[in-house]
Amino acid sequence: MSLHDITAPPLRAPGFARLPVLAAAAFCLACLAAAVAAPVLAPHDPADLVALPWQPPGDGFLLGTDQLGRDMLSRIIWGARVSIGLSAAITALAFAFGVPAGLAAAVLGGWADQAMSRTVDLFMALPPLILALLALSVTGTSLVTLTLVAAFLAALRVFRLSRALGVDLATRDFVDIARLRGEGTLRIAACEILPNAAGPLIAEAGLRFVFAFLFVASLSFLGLGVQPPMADWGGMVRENAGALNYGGIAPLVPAAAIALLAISVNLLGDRAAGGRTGR
Amino acid sequence: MTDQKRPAAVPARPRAISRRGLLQSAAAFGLASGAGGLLLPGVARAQEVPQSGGTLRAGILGASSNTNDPALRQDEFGVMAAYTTFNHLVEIAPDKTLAPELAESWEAAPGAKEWVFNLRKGVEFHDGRTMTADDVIYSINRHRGEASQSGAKALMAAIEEVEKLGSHQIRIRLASGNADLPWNFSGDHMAIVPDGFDNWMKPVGTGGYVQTSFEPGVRATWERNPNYWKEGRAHVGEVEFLVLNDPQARIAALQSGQIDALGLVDPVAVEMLKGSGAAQVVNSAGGQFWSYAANCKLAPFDNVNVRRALKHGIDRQKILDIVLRGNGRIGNDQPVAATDPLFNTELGQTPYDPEKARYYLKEAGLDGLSLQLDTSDATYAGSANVGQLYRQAAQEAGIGIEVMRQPADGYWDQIWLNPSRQMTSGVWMGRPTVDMLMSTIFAGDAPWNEAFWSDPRFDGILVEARAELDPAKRKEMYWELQSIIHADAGHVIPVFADFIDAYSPRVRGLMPTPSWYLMGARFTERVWLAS
Amino acid sequence: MKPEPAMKVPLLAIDRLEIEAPGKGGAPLRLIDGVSLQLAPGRVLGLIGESGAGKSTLGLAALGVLRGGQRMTAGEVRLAGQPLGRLDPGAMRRLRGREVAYVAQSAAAAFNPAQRLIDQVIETALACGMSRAGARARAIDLFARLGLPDPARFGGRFPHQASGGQLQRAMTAMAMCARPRLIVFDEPTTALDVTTQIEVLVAVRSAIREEGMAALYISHDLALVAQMADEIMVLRHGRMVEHGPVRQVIDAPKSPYTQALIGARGLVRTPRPSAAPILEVRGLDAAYGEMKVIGDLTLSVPEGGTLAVIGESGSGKSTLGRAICGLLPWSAGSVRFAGRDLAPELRRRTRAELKDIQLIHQLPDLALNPRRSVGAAIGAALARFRGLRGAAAREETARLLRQVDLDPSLAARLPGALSGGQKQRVCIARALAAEPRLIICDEVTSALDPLVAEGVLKLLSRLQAETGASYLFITHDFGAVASIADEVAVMKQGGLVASGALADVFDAPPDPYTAALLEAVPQLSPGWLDEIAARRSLPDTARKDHAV
Amino acid sequence: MGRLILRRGGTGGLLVLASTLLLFLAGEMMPGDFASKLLGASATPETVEALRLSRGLDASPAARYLAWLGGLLHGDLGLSLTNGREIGALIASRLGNTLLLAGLAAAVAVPLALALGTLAAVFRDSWIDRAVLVLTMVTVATPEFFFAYVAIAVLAVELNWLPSISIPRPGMSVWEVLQVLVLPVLTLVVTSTAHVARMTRASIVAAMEQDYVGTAMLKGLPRGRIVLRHILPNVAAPVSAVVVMTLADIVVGLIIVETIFAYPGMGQLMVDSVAKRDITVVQACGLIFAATYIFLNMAADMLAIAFNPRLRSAR
Repeated sequence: MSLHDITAPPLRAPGFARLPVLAAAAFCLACLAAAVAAPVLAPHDPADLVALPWQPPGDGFLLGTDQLGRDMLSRIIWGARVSIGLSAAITALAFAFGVPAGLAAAVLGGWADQAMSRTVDLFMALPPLILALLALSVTGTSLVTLTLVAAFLAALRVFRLSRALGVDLATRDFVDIARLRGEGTLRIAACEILPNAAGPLIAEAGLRFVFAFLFVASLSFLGLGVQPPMADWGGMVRENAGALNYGGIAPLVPAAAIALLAISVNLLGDRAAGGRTGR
Repeated sequence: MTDQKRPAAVPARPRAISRRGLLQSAAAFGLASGAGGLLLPGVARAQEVPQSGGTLRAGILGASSNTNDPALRQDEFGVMAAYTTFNHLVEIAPDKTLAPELAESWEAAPGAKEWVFNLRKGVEFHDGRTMTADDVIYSINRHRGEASQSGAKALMAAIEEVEKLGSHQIRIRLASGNADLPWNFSGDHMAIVPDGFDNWMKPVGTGGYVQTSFEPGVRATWERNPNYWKEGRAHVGEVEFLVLNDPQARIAALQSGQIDALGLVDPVAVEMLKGSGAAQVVNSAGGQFWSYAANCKLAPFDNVNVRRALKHGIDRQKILDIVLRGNGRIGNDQPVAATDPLFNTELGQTPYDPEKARYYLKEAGLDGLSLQLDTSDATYAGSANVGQLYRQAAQEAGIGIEVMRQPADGYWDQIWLNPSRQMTSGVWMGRPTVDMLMSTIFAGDAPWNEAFWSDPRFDGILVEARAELDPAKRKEMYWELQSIIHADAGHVIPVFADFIDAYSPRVRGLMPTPSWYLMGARFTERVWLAS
Repeated sequence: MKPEPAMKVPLLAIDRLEIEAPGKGGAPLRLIDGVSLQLAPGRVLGLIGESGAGKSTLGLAALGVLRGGQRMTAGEVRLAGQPLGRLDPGAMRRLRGREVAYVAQSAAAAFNPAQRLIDQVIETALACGMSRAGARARAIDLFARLGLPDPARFGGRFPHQASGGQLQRAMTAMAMCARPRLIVFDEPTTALDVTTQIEVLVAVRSAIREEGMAALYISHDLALVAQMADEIMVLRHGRMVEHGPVRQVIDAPKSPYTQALIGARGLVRTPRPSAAPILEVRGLDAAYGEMKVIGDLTLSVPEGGTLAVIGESGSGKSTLGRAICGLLPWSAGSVRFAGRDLAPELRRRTRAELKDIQLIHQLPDLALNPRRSVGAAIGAALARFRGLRGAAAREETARLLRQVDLDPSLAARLPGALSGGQKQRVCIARALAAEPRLIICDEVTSALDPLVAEGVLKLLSRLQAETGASYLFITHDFGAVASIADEVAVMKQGGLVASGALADVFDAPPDPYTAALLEAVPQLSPGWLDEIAARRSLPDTARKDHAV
Repeated sequence: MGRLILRRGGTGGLLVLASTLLLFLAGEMMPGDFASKLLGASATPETVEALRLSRGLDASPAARYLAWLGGLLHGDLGLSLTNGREIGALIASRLGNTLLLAGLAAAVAVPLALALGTLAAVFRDSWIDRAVLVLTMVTVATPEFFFAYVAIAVLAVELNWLPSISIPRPGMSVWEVLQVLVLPVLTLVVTSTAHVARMTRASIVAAMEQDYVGTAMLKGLPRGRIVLRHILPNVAAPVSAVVVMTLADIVVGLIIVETIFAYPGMGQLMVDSVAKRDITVVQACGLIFAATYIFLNMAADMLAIAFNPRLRSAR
């Protein structure tokens, strides 16, 4: 119950808050377009040395050059492909496994739920970065293992959320009705529960996407992330960090790209979750 | 080169210059005529008298697994600590000659199979005991035998017997002649410790500094050994090593004046450090080189013309300019550094010549060539990026190179020296002697024959040269060996990378030293601090 | 009844008030549309209306408060002569608590769960400058007068340690503590059982009378308002429909809407001759985990007729419905349906058994999947039970919708686009889709406004006549029972206390509990509450309250 | 409540036990081994074997696991594979350092975050709220290593105000130690504040939607009193849980900060040991991290119980 004085000015028209959301959507779309159409959009081959290292922006290189003299803009565009693709893959995998498992645990209940939930508890009881460090040390770092490990960690959280949503929804009367029709667990989970859990799950997907993004960047820092010469934004920050000590701006470009995308996805996720203030 | 900046990368990733790199390099001493003409305040000038005292702080690569035991040491930390705490039988003098240290003199019997070393008298260990032949024999034998866990075990394998001839004289018998044997005792593994010593948390040596604290992976401190036997050495009052692994943090620490010395400086930082005036940068041209080894047992690389095409298809200058920022020299596909006295000065430089490369391909009966090049950060950081430069250049010559980036973990075990790979990258720190260099990499039975190349004539000359004590003959033979490698072997050696060190402005007595970083790892006993 | 005082200085004066909220399409939605009223000190005005009539909004406006997003667009609210719309926030704040106080529908949610009751009750009094000791004494006195147990120590409890009825009284005490001149009661007893409700009503009424306070009493239940108020205002869609003294509004309602409201209570069913039972429950035990809810229950539903199961919250009546359906397997006893024993577990029942027994829930909002269209909801049942798909299913859906008096075009809509009554009709249609022999109706009218509920009841009666289905009608509402049941069974704490034909049980309650229940059902006649209060030596009302 | 806490504690114990198994298995499965890492190029099969034998790696995995567990029960973490030192001694000072850094960061970050979150919630939709929103979004979206580098470049190198290396030396005064820690603490504060601030705001906003806050307003209480007496006590449980979880994240998140600032803490030790395949140290560090994490999670749950009058008074 949110109350206000009868004299208090009415809340701002909702249209006003739309600008940042529109900007966020535009940026996300731009990144997506960059990722999809990288070969068309990038002015140079991201691996080609086209000028001296760490040239300032301008002179045909809109965002300057990187530590090897490659075109920063082209690398950012191609990097979008790697970064976004990777995060999207991680998020998608996490949901592909986390949601069915979580909903199944919720609907099945009993020992199946116990077994799954306690296993997840165990893995969630361990710090994610440590888990990733150990897991990647065991499996070796490659794009595939990186994706799988990060997806596994994200799936734990997705499982918990899906299970919580599922448990809540499973007690709804319409689920009872479906059970009274004699419908099976799978059908109930898919037709009755999933559509109603979609809202929070979509918001969570945005969040997971951002976390995957930053997580991969952190792993890149520890030398376990995306490996050069592939251009991912986190790795580009890392590669170009040396310019900071010269007052160069090279690392700021990918860092800003990361921050902007994270913020944009966040904003959109919030909006998807409903309510401009509900964060 | 990106990652040149992280000579050590972060701990999780195998060191940029790991295993084949750092580990050997300690024992590595290219004889070189250092880079001349430095006009830095810190570079030794005759008129200046060294001052005593002060605390010398160095940023060193290390890990919590570090130990003071030279036999098991890892990382830069172990090497630097070894030369700070201990002495060795011989040392590489700043003038690049082999100088006596704890051995006053040595002599080889003809054939170089038997050697007698006369030890210095009156040298005291930090605990007050006087050094004798027993200590030296113990120190050598630690690296020999079944149970030895030492990194120098292979190096000492040729020794058949170490005999005590007197309280300060020993004799060493080898399985086969080796004119360069004394060089083997200059490596950091071969530190001289008291007979029976094994308390490595409190190391005892005869070196210029006595260790006062040691936190593995964090820091270590020394104070000057008041009874140091060497004249005019070990000037500073205290030495502190801070373990710094993050590339950015290392440079920042030097820039902000928190450390005085830093080895393994990223070429990218050189210009900035020089320009800022916050540091003196010392380049030491030495034997460190990068290699691409084409598999000579595998078609089409078994055809020498294909190998020649590969050698002409690489733009060495571009790699030097862009990746090393000029901090090095271009290579000529043979492993002896231009700074080495045995360097073959008459060998013509292979240029970047796509046309010629095409020509050689045609000679080999090929229209084009495509191959996979394995790179890995296990060699040197950013090796994949250097590979990209090779790819770009080779494209012009109709050679398609697919640059494979292999995970650092397992690169040395599974990719490198794997007879099914077409071309692998490697890095070499050079060796104290040309013989060691060639016998480890180029001899037909060399343990690390990365190009799977063998040439009976080459092998014969190599064995002959090893036992040859006459300098003129040696030189002739080694020149011949270099020319054979240059023309025929499977190696593309694009560049020799300088050892780059940086020091704070107050450090004096600096001198380019070709054998390794930080004045051949002996900076603690050679530099002094201006007040 | 007290004499009507002269209305010289109205305590509360609302003049042509208009309040808007942002609507869906951007056009504002008018919640209060030109309502005016005046309330003299000491008088009680009852506000009546169904959900969405604007009565709560009006009640809050009397405190100078609007809900999120709402705006006052015209008119004026004066409290004790002060124009609320033009005061600064501080002045407005000082009016609240001392001049006007508020009692909410759900006291359980309105109390801060982290604070002891006494601290919350005396908070306003302290802010008004009363001493702590004085405020405590006043609170304890109010607790006593409102019939709370152990008044001296009651305030030491946390909200979760008191029952719903107790909290409602504590909240009244909280409102009264600083002696405001006006209290707004917003459906204060709606969430309570009838027997609790009557106790709270009695206590509250005597307290405000003793204190001489004026009150706005908001309710959807005309009978209740008739007991509490001096005059009644009927609101519909934000507009005033009728306003007048209680007697006049009840005895001679002028507007058709009011007439309908009063008429809604008069629906009475002609009982059918008793038939053979289609469902027989014998010695049933059921439990949620450790908690036993039903013990040794025996009852039967006549074929083609209706058995109403009556009980207060916690009596186990809904659990009975779930057990019969198979949602909650029973632990002992048997259930015979159409001469065959039913398996306790759902998955051991045949499809025919599932088809024959259908369930309709209390809250259609929860019973319809918000993401499935009406057509899909009904279609799922058609496909499952009658194998109808495609065009046949669409035709049958349309027929069913028409049967429950809905436009067939609604089939394409999502439940969110329907009103509460429409949704309940969809649920009924969905149950009918199976062509069941028994429908379990679990409080199907409780969440609906009286007129809507009446419509649903009529529909159910008609459908029974058309389809011959039997009903197990679970409810706490006696009015509903009278209009649909042939037989009744009264449940208390998981067991049966009375059962029999409707007339037998209602006219001559066989046991005291049933009698008390019947007595507590609010009656329209304005003197009803007084009679009961007189009959019981009130305010001894604490006897059945216990901590939850 | 006692029973609840006991139960939660029991679960925590089981989780720690399960994590020992997990850590042990991870260690067993890690490719490469310390001996060849340690001996590097000069490794020969004999030297590797000699080294492995000397560290007792010839026993069966099960036997080693049980021995490890047995040692743990006596507080014995075993010996480092690479340098044979007591892990207990190796870790002791590191753990102290890590806790010091995490404690300092929390001491700054938590009050700051609570204040920001509360301000944003109380002045919802005002410029304060928006500023906090933007600030937290930016800090959440910035990789912490990047922030650390910027801080070093500006504060240490350019302005030379603070040391970029955070190695505390023996004999430093408290003031000097604090000075050395400013940059890592700052980095941690920036990266950890956002989460708590946003959770605080969300909790308060959710609490403000509760009926009892409306009641308090209708009782004519001043805004400050409503926030202090009616909102904050009710968000204590969720917020304290977030705070404790953030503590856990700070302790674990130190890995990156420690690496950059060369701070001798647990994270650096663990990363180091993974690289060197010093499995026993990895396991010990992992266990301590896991135990800390589990314990703090448990503490969060218990705080939630303690702050909830309903659970507090139950049994």
